[in-house]
This record gives sequence, structure tokens and C-alpha cells, in this order.
Amino acid sequence: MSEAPLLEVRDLAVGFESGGTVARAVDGVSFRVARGKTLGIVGESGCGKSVTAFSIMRLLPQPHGKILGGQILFEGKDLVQASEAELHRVRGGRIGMVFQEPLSALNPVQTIGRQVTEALLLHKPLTKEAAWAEAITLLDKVGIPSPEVRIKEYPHQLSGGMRQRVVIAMALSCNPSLLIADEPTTALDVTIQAQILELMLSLQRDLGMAIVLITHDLGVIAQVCDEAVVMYAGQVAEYGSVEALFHRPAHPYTRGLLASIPRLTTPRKSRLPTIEGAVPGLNEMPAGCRYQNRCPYAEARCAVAPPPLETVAEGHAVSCFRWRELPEFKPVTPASA
Amino acid sequence: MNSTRPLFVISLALGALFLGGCGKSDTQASTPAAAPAASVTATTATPAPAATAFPGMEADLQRTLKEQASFYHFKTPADLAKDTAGLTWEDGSDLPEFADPAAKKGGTLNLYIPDFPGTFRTLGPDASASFREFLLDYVAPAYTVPNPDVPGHEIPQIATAWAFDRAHKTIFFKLDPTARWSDGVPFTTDDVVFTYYYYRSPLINDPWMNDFYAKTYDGITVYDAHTFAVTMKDLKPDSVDRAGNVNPYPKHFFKDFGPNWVKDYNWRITPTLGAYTLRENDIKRPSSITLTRVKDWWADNRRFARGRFNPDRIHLSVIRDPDKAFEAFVRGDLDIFSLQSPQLWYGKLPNDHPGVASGFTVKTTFYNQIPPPNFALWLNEAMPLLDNHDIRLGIQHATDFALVCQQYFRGDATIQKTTADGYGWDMNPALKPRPFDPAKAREYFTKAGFTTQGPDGILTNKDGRRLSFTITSTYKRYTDILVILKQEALKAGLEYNIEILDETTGWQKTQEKKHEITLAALNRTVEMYPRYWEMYSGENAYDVPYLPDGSPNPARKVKTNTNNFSSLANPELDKLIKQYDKAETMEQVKELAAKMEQIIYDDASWVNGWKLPFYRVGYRPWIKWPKYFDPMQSRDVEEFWTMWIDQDEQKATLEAKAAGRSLPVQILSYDHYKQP
Amino acid sequence: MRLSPQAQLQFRRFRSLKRGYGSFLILVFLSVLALLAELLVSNRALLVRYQGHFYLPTYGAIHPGSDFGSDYAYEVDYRALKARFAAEHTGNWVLMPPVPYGPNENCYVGQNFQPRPPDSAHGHYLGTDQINRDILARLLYGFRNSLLFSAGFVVMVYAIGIVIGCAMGYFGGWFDLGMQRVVEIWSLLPFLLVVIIVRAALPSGTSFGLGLLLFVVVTFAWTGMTYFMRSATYREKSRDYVAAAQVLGAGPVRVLFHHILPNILSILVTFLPFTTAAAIGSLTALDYLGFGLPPPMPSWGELLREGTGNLDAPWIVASAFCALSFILILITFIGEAIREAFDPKKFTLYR
Amino acid sequence: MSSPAPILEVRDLKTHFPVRGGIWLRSVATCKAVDGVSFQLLPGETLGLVGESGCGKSTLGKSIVRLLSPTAGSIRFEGVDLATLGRKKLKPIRRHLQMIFQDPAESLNARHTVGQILEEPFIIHGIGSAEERRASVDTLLDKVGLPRAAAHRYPFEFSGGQRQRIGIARALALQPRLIICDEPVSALDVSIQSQVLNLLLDLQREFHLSYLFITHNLAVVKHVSDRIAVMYLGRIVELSDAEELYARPRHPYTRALIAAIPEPEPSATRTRFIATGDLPSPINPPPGCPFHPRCPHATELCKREAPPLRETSSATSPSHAVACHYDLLPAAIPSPLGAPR
Repeated sequence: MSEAPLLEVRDLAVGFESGGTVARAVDGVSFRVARGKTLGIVGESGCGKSVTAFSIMRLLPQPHGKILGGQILFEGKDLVQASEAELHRVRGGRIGMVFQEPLSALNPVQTIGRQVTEALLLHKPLTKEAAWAEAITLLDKVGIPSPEVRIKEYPHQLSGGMRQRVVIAMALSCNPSLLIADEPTTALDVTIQAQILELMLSLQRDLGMAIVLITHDLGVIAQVCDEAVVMYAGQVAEYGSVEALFHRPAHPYTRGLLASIPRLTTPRKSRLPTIEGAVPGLNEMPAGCRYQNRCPYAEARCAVAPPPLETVAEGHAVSCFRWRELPEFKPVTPASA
Repeated sequence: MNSTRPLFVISLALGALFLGGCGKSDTQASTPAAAPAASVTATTATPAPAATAFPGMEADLQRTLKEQASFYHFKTPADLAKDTAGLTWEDGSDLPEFADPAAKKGGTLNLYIPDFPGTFRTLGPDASASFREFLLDYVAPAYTVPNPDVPGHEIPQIATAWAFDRAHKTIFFKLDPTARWSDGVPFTTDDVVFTYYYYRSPLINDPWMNDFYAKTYDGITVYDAHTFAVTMKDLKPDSVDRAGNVNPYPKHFFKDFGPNWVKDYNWRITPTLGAYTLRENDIKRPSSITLTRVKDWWADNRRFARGRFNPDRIHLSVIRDPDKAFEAFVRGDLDIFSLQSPQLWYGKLPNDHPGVASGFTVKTTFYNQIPPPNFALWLNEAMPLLDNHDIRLGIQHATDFALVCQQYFRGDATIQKTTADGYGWDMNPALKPRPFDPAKAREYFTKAGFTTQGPDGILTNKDGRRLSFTITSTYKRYTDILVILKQEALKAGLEYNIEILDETTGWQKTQEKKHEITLAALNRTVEMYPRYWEMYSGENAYDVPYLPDGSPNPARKVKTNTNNFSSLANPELDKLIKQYDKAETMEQVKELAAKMEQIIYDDASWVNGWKLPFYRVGYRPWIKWPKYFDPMQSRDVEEFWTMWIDQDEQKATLEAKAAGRSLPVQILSYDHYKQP
Repeated sequence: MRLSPQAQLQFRRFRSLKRGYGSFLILVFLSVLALLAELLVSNRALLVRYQGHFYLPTYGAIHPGSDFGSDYAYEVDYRALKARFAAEHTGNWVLMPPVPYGPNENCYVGQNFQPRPPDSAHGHYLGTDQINRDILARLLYGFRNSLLFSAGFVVMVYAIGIVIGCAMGYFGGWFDLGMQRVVEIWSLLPFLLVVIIVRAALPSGTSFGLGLLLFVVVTFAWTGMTYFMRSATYREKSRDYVAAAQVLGAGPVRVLFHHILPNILSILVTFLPFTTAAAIGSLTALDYLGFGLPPPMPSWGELLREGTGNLDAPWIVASAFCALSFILILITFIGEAIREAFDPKKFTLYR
Repeated sequence: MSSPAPILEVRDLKTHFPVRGGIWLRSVATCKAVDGVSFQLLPGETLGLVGESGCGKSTLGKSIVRLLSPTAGSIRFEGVDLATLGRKKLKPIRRHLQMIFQDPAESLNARHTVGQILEEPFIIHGIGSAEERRASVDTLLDKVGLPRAAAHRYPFEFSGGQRQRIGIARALALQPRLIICDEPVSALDVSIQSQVLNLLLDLQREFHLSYLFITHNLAVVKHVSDRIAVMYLGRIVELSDAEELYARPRHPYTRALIAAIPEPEPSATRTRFIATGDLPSPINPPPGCPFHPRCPHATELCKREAPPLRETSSATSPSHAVACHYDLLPAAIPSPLGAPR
């Protein structure tokens, strides 16, 4: 970690204004992404993972969303302070973005080719013909069969997986050093999801870009990422290498999540461990630890002040007062069968 | 000079006398509606349907003359002396002229028409639009026309002299040999013959005309190129007028007359004997048409023509919206404008209006003596309750036309005394319009069984029927009058519902006799005596009005498409009407009319409406008029064309206006012919 | 039915939008005034004391003149009666409304018809029209007619729109296809023109009252709402709560009225102001053209026409124009506020 | 299969939709969403129905509860064929046959309180007085672990998991014997998913319910099911005991599916067997075996002929049916779960 990270988010706070009050959707989030690595951000809906991603691109819904504080250092530049023009260069140039719903990310009345070339022309000094040729190469690269035919088609003529490939192609059009993928496979089928994840990993290998992968699926994190941030209620609960998180989770929430997922190895029809209760609403966040109402280990001090992010080991931090006191975690062993 | 006018004796008076620039905006709407009126049973005089190959006008004319030899007679000048032996030739020279011989010629008069004409024909479909007055009615001469100052006398136009053979119902005419059409062709009795052929031809698409010419005239006799005689079917007090008041058409121009006449002649300009003609390059479709005075008009110095038709050009702008037209007049773009309606006379152009106060507009009231449109409420006796005499009498006393005259017309209007005011004598001096009297009305209503006053103040009978009637009207602008009547009728416990319909629908409704009460009036031409058959005869009310014993036929059906608006059927009246239509002298006419008026009054299906004894106009101060302004029986300012333009004064006035100087205010009233 | 919290929230939002809510309150206030018009502007007395008895002539049956010692059988002229009682000093008295004129009343009987400028001494605060009727009275009663017309219009258009639109959306198929064509053809008819033609072609004997006019106008104006209802129903029908109800065994009527309708109510509410404005507009236009209410029913369109025809009496056109613009502006503000209050964007927070 | 009589027996069920086009909306093609599906479901049993989007699993579920009308085939529920029953005759049967929907936010009418929602089944079937209905609502809320006060609140005041509990309570109201669960946990967060799964399992035990459990999540379906049917393009391609299916998947598609599951276990690296290509459209399915364009083992036969669902004998499993022309030996393909990294 001696090398300067590609992206460093420091103490990011994002709020949404409604009816005069500001709800802090993201509160004090920090993490780093090294060049060429994949960082996963995982959490349940409403935990602020997408807001974090959109904040990096400075694409918060206006006029209600605001970055309230913190820094987003990308290639040494603070994007929070960056001007619109600078952001414009960064977006789609140095940072590519892939969205959850490829259909809504594509313009339904323009051909694939037009949209991909447009992305190319925006950031590269190319002639139209050259852009078109490059678009075909790109589509080929993301695994679209017979791209010279597909390039003339409209989004609705493609399947969901193909559309997502097009979106990825557009995101890659300018050789970004960072790809932000917001639930890129949630809308896709399992077999297609596997294809897309495979594609992203192979592209990463080829192009050497870093990826920030936002997902709610721990399985995807486990399969794809090098490091991961577990977010809960707008804050970082725990972060570390995937290996550490899945095998030595320090936060009760991480542990609860891992335990509650049915796996192929879980005994059939057995009761699953659960996390009781639900995430508190944005406007009813408790003082202190935000997980306290669901935490089986919560005690008085948890309600007083938020726990600091403590280092568990090199590159593994947790935000819990009692992480040291938790019982030993029994990792789920692979099926004995 | 309404030569063909008498044919449309009665036409719906869509307020022609009240609105419209120069008083014509509505006449055209009325005439076609009324043209297929009562008496038409479309028996045509000329046979030869046009289906078989038409041999051409000349051949067809010759064939017709041969076939109808009993109508068209040709004699020699020698016969004339024999036929007219003992008759007195008249030439109207004993009567005074009404125009000012000192009138100056020249200048342009700016007027407006509400629509661009649909044709330049003066006969046939679409021909009766307002523009026809400028081509024919007010401009083209007939043989003779009634003297507008001295009723019962004629003035010469194309005829220089005429003689009346009462015994043979024949009128002889000597024509002016100098008369020539505007294209220079001299006028002869060839044109006279053609004119009868033309009017009687089924090809003109006008069954009413065909019928009238078949029923009115028994035949014509030509003696030479400038002498002919007309024989009437019946002897009438105004037989001379009926024979003489016919506009001839130029035979040479109609050489292409035939089955396609309607289309072929739509836009051809008929040569005229009149003072004004239309030139091709003066037709500016769709915005204006200009008439030009015929150069060296043949009648320029004839008695009753001199001093008339003075402006060189008459510029007619097409302005569809009456409000816009009025604005154009106030601005100075139009020279003469009818100010008949009280809203205009008092409201929009009051005497203190800057345009009037600066002397730029002259306001003139001219008291005339003509039969007014017979505005009235017509109670349809074929409707339930209105067949009840007491109800009708009650309605008479519950309808406050006096207040209408006073409030709406500001005291200018008076109530019509009889159904036929304005013919120069009092139809029946004994008759007094029933006054508005709620108490008396209630008495009649009580007699008719309407004894209970409902919570809304409307009387009801024991069946719970409210005393409520709908007044149908097509006069949007007279809505206010109906509102007054409605409010006042409440005092008598009577409810009027007001139904304002557009002209076509409303006319149709009254023609189908589906109205309960209608506010309507028919325009009436200036004639010697009124007509009764059309509006009051039983045969225009029901198919079979009476049983053989003379009592009402219980199974009778209402007759539609007649002008008997009140479905009045009275055997005694019918008898009188028959006699009246055969009357040969004015004495008989007057005696019968008095009796008929009494019956109509007693029947009480006609609620006396209002009449105005004048017309009012505004005009520019450089437009001058004779001493008494217009003849006694003129209906509007353009009818006799007695005005002239003083171009020097025009120049001076316009200069004064431009300089912002005021001229003397002129609010004039010509009451020479005002009746007490 | 209790307001759902969503509806409560929407109502709260509506109330928080000052301009719209203020306009709403003003409109309600004016409507109440119009409904109580007889108490404010009328030629009937509010209270009459005659020979020791009290009379309240405002509502109900007329009092013939004979009731108060006059010699006529028609309705008492209360203003004259007031003057008479005052002169007699017999303890009888009459209390007139603030504006003692009726909307159809010829206020200067026997005098010329001419517009009279505002004259507070005589109680003609907005003057009289060209046939001596009090303009304030005609404005107020005309407003009432407009309101009644709009209310009827909204109710009928909504009823037809809901029934036909929901049926189209719910049953779909041939019924939907057929009705769509009907609606398309129907809505292509030039509305005002057709109403004018129909108005002219109506069988004779019909007096063209508010109800009949309403019927004719609605006959040619119902189509718009069906389209919104149809698409809304289609949308709602495909949602799982409808499927859930069907799985429970609910029939079409229950599904439509218990489930779908409450969920598309917000559309109806959002369209309410615009429908009302359209109704007022149509009535005014028809009256202006002379094809609306039968005379002498007070109406704004008639007043406008009279005013534009008598620009030399500017108080007529000014009264009608200001009143019409004011009401339409109020409705626009209300509509704007309702739309904003119902804007679904306000309720979705970014995830 | 000497076990008791099946509660549900679906035989050769087909649900086709006409694809309409042109102004007269003539049928221009047919979407064979469910194309000849047969299975049985025993009392108290859970049959998992797994497949990717567009495979027809939801259509199958909706056809069984007759939200959709099947084109052909029979649906015998407790001996009565539902496929052709009218709405009136269906109504009494609906009490025993209920459904849980995917998205609780969608399946609960936002305009009704929880109380109204839970009361509705009783109102529709005319059960009990108002008083009794309210008591029943309380009982239902108890059963699904929601406070009784919830009855007076609206769905949007609850979290996703709680809303799904309301949906489950509604399905339970009429004491059904079979519940079609259409992706009941797919819209829920991970931490909530297990709560709902536990609830469903508890209820099954308590009321001896049968579930047809429709999902795309292979881990979840394995957890809850006794037997699992894998659907592909409107047909069942494999139907087997749950453990057996994962241990010895026989259909190449099943293998691809299992291989594609991202296990939440970083050490579990698999030799990935990724099915290439896209799902074909059910409007225009490929001839022969529907999976052949994506199948690594496809032969000419597969392109020509559609394989029927056939029973394969196996020593370890009482029943294992597969629709494949070939008996692919377990060794012929890589094991879905590879060795630790």
C-alpha cells in the first residue's frame, strides 16, 4: 500500500435535503482503491453504497443531493472541489461507469453504434469513420458476436446481457483507469451474470484498470473482489481483504450477513441464523453505533458514541467497540460432499 | 324602383330596417327563406323540360312563341290605334320630382356589403344577395314604378307613356326609343318579349317566378319596336304597377341561355339600362367591388331620373362583421351607415361622440311612410292552451310591448295598431291594441282555468300545468326585448321561456309550426294595399281546416312551409280573404281590410309588436340630399339614389379634419312625411 | 373512508404550498358566497316586518303584493315596499340584502336601456349592463351557474371516464379496441362546433337549461378522461396487488372499485382543476357565442359578449373579464399546487 | 412413489400467449411461455421451481392459481381440474390455494391498511362477522410475527421484510393447503431474506403446507425444497430430489446454473463452466432441444429432436428425471464445486 492509491475517499458525507432537513445518507465513509484492483462495496439497500458511487462521479440527484464533507481523491485530484469542466473530463474518460439497468442507461432511439461512437468522440480526437471502426473493435472486445451487424441495431433489439456488454463497452471507450459498476449484474440472470463478471475480470486483466463493484450479493464479492467495504446505514462497518472479511469477519453485522445466507452447503430446511429487526430510517438514526438495535452484542456504550474504525490487521478495519470480545467466528466450511 | 320587388312581396324581416350598413345586410338572408313561401304550387307556364337537347335560345324562344301563341301576341302599329281608342295616355308628368335637379355629379361613394356576391346573375340561385340591389333592384329601371311620393300613381322609367284599358285588363306602354343597354345596344320590344320568356322558362330554376308570371299575366301584345301591352289575369287596384314594374333583360346578352344558364351566367356581367354598371377590372375578389356610372346614360335628363345616380363611382367594401363595418364608418372609410338600432344611434354613436361633435359625421333621421315589418308575437293556435281564446287574450294583456318601445327603443318606436300599418290609411280606426294590464291578464287566465299561483309566481291550472310558453326567435339582437317581455309577463303569472335559434333552424321551426310563440316579422314591400292570404288564411294553416259545415275539422293536420305563423283558421276570415283577392277597387280593398283586421284582432293570436316611423343614417357632411331628403316611401338611403357628393366640401372637410378643426355639428331630422 | 397517510401527506403538502392553498381558500370562499347569493345580492328582502309578523322571503315561494298590503298579485317589489313602509311610519320595515337587485331584474323600469356606470349610491357597485341589470348580481349568479355547470360537468365526465376508461383498461380485448376507435373518432369532432350544431338541431320545445346544456357538452367532452383512466387502469391492473386480490377470489367489480380506483384517484384529483377550468371555459365560450344558456340566465360569456359589444361602457367587459381571469388564475394556481403536492418525485428518495 | 395422493398434479400444462400485431391486433406469433409441463406435489412437500427469467416459471405459477388461463393440459388440485374452471367455481377452491408474490411493495395495496388487507380474504369469502374478522387479523399478525398494532398502519410504514410477512399472512388467512411462492425473497435484503425463509419453513411445519417455491436463486431453492424442478424455455429439463440434483446434476443446463452461482466463499474457486450465449426467446424457440445452441455437448440429434423428460434410474435417488438425449456421466463434466484454492 506504499503506492498512492488510484482513488481515495476520505470521510465522505452526503446528504439529501427534503422539507428543510438534511438526511445524511452517507456519513464519514473512507476507503481506497489501488490501481488494477477490485474493491467491492457491499451492503443492503439504503446503506449508501450507490450514493457513494454516484458521489465519486459527482452525479448526485439535483437539487436535493449534496456532498456535505470529505474528499474524493482520484489520481491525486479532489473531485469534491473539481470544476464542472474537470469533472467532464473525468466522467467517461478516466472513470467509466456501468449501471444496474442497462436499458435505462442506453438511449432507446439511437443505434448502439451512434452511442458508442459518441462516447468515443467526446473524449478522443477521432474522425467519425475511425470512431465507428473503434466502436466495432470495442464491441468485439466485450464479447458481442458479429459487432458490425449489432452496431446498427437499437437497444431494444438486444438481450439484457448484450445491453450490459454495450454499456461496458461505452464505459471502456476511453480506457478508464477506474470502472465503477453499480450492481452491474443484479438485473441479469445467473448464467448471464457469470458471463458479465467473467468479462469484467478479463477486461481488468487486459486493461489494468481498477474496479469499484457495488453489489448486495456477498457471493459476487467473494468471487470477484480483492478487497471489500461492508457498509451499514451510511457508514463503513468493516473493510478489508475479501479473504479476511469472509474468514475472519470482525463486525457483528458482517458475521450476521455471512451466517444468514443459505448456501449449497447449508443443511436443507434448517433454520437459518438471522439478523433481527430492520435498518433504521435515515431520519431516525440512533446516536452511537447504528447497528445497535439489531446487534446481539450491543451494550450501553454502543448507544453513546459511534465506534471508531479500528484496525484489526493490516488492511482490515472494523467499526465496533466489542470486536475483540466477540466469540470466535466459525467459517463456513466447504461442503464435505 | 323595385321592379322585381313585388314578386317577393313578403320576406322575413330579419331586421333589415334595423341593422346593417346602408340597411341591406340582412335582406338577402330573408328573401330566399321566404321565397318558397305560401302560395307556391309550382305550376309553370312554359312546358318543354330541358332534358331533351336544347336547340339554343333563339330557336327555343321561337318555338315557345309558337306554342304559347295565346300568351304572346304580335300586332301591327295600326292595331294600336284601334286597341287604345278612347284610352287616356298618362306620363306622370303632372307629379313633382323628388330629386334635386341641381345635384352635382361626380365623386366616389364608399359603402359596404356583408359578403362577396355568390353570383352576378340577378335571377336564379344565390342571386338575391345584398349585392343585387346595386345591380338591379335599386339601379335598373322598369317600364314604370310606383310614385314614392304619391301612392297610387306611377312614374315613367323606360316607358314614356302608358294607358290602362280596364275593360280588357290591359295596360299599354310606349317605350323610350333612346333607351339603350350599357353595352350600347338599343332597347326594343324584342327584349320585352325575351324578358317574359325568360321569367317563364323552367330553366331559370325558380318555380316561384315561373308561377308568378303564369298567374299574374294573361299575355303580352307587341305592336312595334317600342310599343307593347300587358294583359292581366285579374283586375287589381294596382294593375298598372303590376304590369309596369318589371325589369327587362337584354335578349342579345342571353344568346347562350340554356340548361347551363345557372353556371354559364354566374359571373357574366349583364348589360343594364340603369345608371351604374360593373366593369371587369373593378371586381376585387374578395375584398371589394366598384360600380361605375354609365357614360352618357340615356336617361340622364329624363324626368324622375335627373338629379339621381350622382356619384361617378360606388365603392363597395366587403365587411362581414357589422361591428367592424361600424368602426370603418366611424373611421371615415365608409361614407354612409345605417344607424337604425338604438344601440348605434344612442349608444355607440351618441350626439356627443367626438366623430359627431366634430361635425365629421352627420346624423339624420328621416321619417318615411312605408309598411313596417310586422313585428309581433305570433301565438300558434295549433299548440295546446294557445287554442284557448282566453289564454290568448290573457297573453295580449300580459305582454308589455309598450315598455319595449319606451325602454329599448327609447320612445322612438310605437306599437303597431293593426297587422297592416303603413299603407297610407287606417285599416280600422276602431281597433286599439290591448294594453299591458297584469290584473286583466290574470282575469283571462283565471277564466281559462289557471287559478293557482305557484311558489315561483307562475299560474297553474288544476292539472298542474304551468302557464309557461316558449318564445322562439331568430333575432339574437332582440333578445333584450324578449327579456323585458319575460320579466313583465311574470307580473301576470305567465312565464315566457326564451329560445334564440340561428336563422335556418328557427325559420325551419316556425315553418314546421312547431313553435308555441314566435317573435317574427316579414318584410313588406311598398305596395298599395296589404296581403292577407299568406299569413291568415285557413288553407295555409291546415290541410283540411274545416268540415263541410264550416266547423273546425278535428282531424286536421298543420300545414307546414307556409307563413301562417299563428295557424289561424277562421272560415269567415277566409271568405273575406277570397273576396279581397278579387277586389278590383281600393274602396273594396279598404272595406274588406277593416273587417279582416277586426277578425284578426278579436282572434287575438297576434300580439301587436313595434314599428319605427323612420330610418336613421349617419354620413359625411359632404354628402348632400334634396330638400325633403328622400321620397316618402323610401326604405333606405340608397333606394332612390338622390344623394350627391359635394367634392369641394369633401376636400374642405378632410382638410379641416386633418388640421383638427371642428365643423358645425349636424343632427338633422326630416319630418316632412312624419305622421301625427 | 379515512384518508390514507399518503393522501394526508399530499394534503399537507398542498396546504404548505401557500399560493395554491390560498387560491383554494379564496375559491371556496367565493363558492360559498355564490351559493348564498340570495342573501347578498337579491331583489327579495332578507326580512320583512309587517303588522307584527316577521317574514323571510329570501327562499321559497314568492309573496304576492297583496301579502303586504299592495294591490297586485305578483311578487312584491321589496324596494318599493321598503320605501312605502318608511314613509308610512307604522312600525313595518324591510331589510334588504347589501345589493338589493336581482340578476334578471330590469332595475330602471320605464327608463331607457343603457349601460350605467358603477354607482354605489344606488347599490350598483359594478354598474348595470345595457338592459339595466345589475352587473354584480349577474356576475355572482353567473358564477354560481358556472360552478354548478362545472360541478355537473366534472361529476359526469368523471363518472363516464371512470366507468368506460376503467372497463377498457380492465377488460381490454375487443371492448378496449372498439372503444378506443370510438373515443378517437369522437374526440376528433371539433367540440365547440359540434355542440353548436347539436344545440341548433335539438328538437323543438326544449328550453335549453343548464342541465340540457350540460348533457350536450358532456356528450362531446367525455372522451379525454377515459384515456387517462384506461392507461392508469392498465398500469394498475398489471400490478401484483391486483393479482393478489384475484387469487383471493375477488371479482372484477371488487378489484376495480376497491383496489384499482383508490389507486388512480390521484389522477382524478390532479385533473380536477383543469377539468373545472375547461368546463368554465366551454360554458363561457358557448355563452359568448350565444349557444349557451338561454336568456336571461346570468352567465359570464353573455356578459363578456355584451361588454365587448359595448366597449364604450368599459365596466361591463372589465367586470366580466376580471372575474373570469381571476377565477381561472385561482384554478390554475390550485392545479399547479395539486400537481406539485401529488408529484411522485417528492416521495422517492434516492436509494 | 407410494406416498399419499398428490395435492397438486399438473399434467402437460401449456400456457401460450398470442403475440398481436397490426391495427386489428391479429395474432402474429405465439409465445410458448409454458409448453408441456408435468409434475406432482405431495402434501407437506416443497417443490422448488428454478430457472432464469423468461423460462416460464412465473407463468406456470400464475397458471396454477388461474391468474392466467392455460392453453392446454390439466391442473388437478385435490382431484379437481382447475384448468377449465370458471371464476365462480374457482372461488371456493381459492381458499386452499394461495400465492405469495415477489415484491411486497407491489402486492399490497398502498391505499389499504394492513388490517383491511388481511380482512379482505374473509370479506371476499363472506367469512365471520366484523368482530371475528378483526380477531382473525390479530391471529394472523401473531402468526407471522408482527405486532397487532400493525393492523392500523399502512404497508409503506413497514420494512420490506415486514411487508412480505403481511403478504404471507394474507396468503395464510384462508388456511390454504398449497401456497405458490413466486420469488418470495428475491426482492428482500440478505439480512431479511433468512427471516422470511425461516418463517415460511416454520409455517410449513405448523400447518403442513405444500409449497411450490419459484425462484431463480439456486442456493435458496436448495435450502427450502424437497424436490427441485429446473425449467428452461417453458419446459422442465430436470426434476429430482434436491440433494441429488446438486450432487449429480444430469442436465447440462442444470450444471451451468449450479456452476454460475457465486458462492460467498472466496476460497471456493471453481472451474467455471459458463453457458455461452443468451436465452432464446420463447416466441421463437430453437428446434430440437431448446438448450442445444448453448450446450457444449450438443449433437445433430439435439438440433433435430427435443428430448422428453425421462426417468433415469439411479441407486441413490428414488426419482430423477431429465430431459436430455444423453446420460451424461458425472465424470464427464467438471464437478460444480471445485477444490479449495
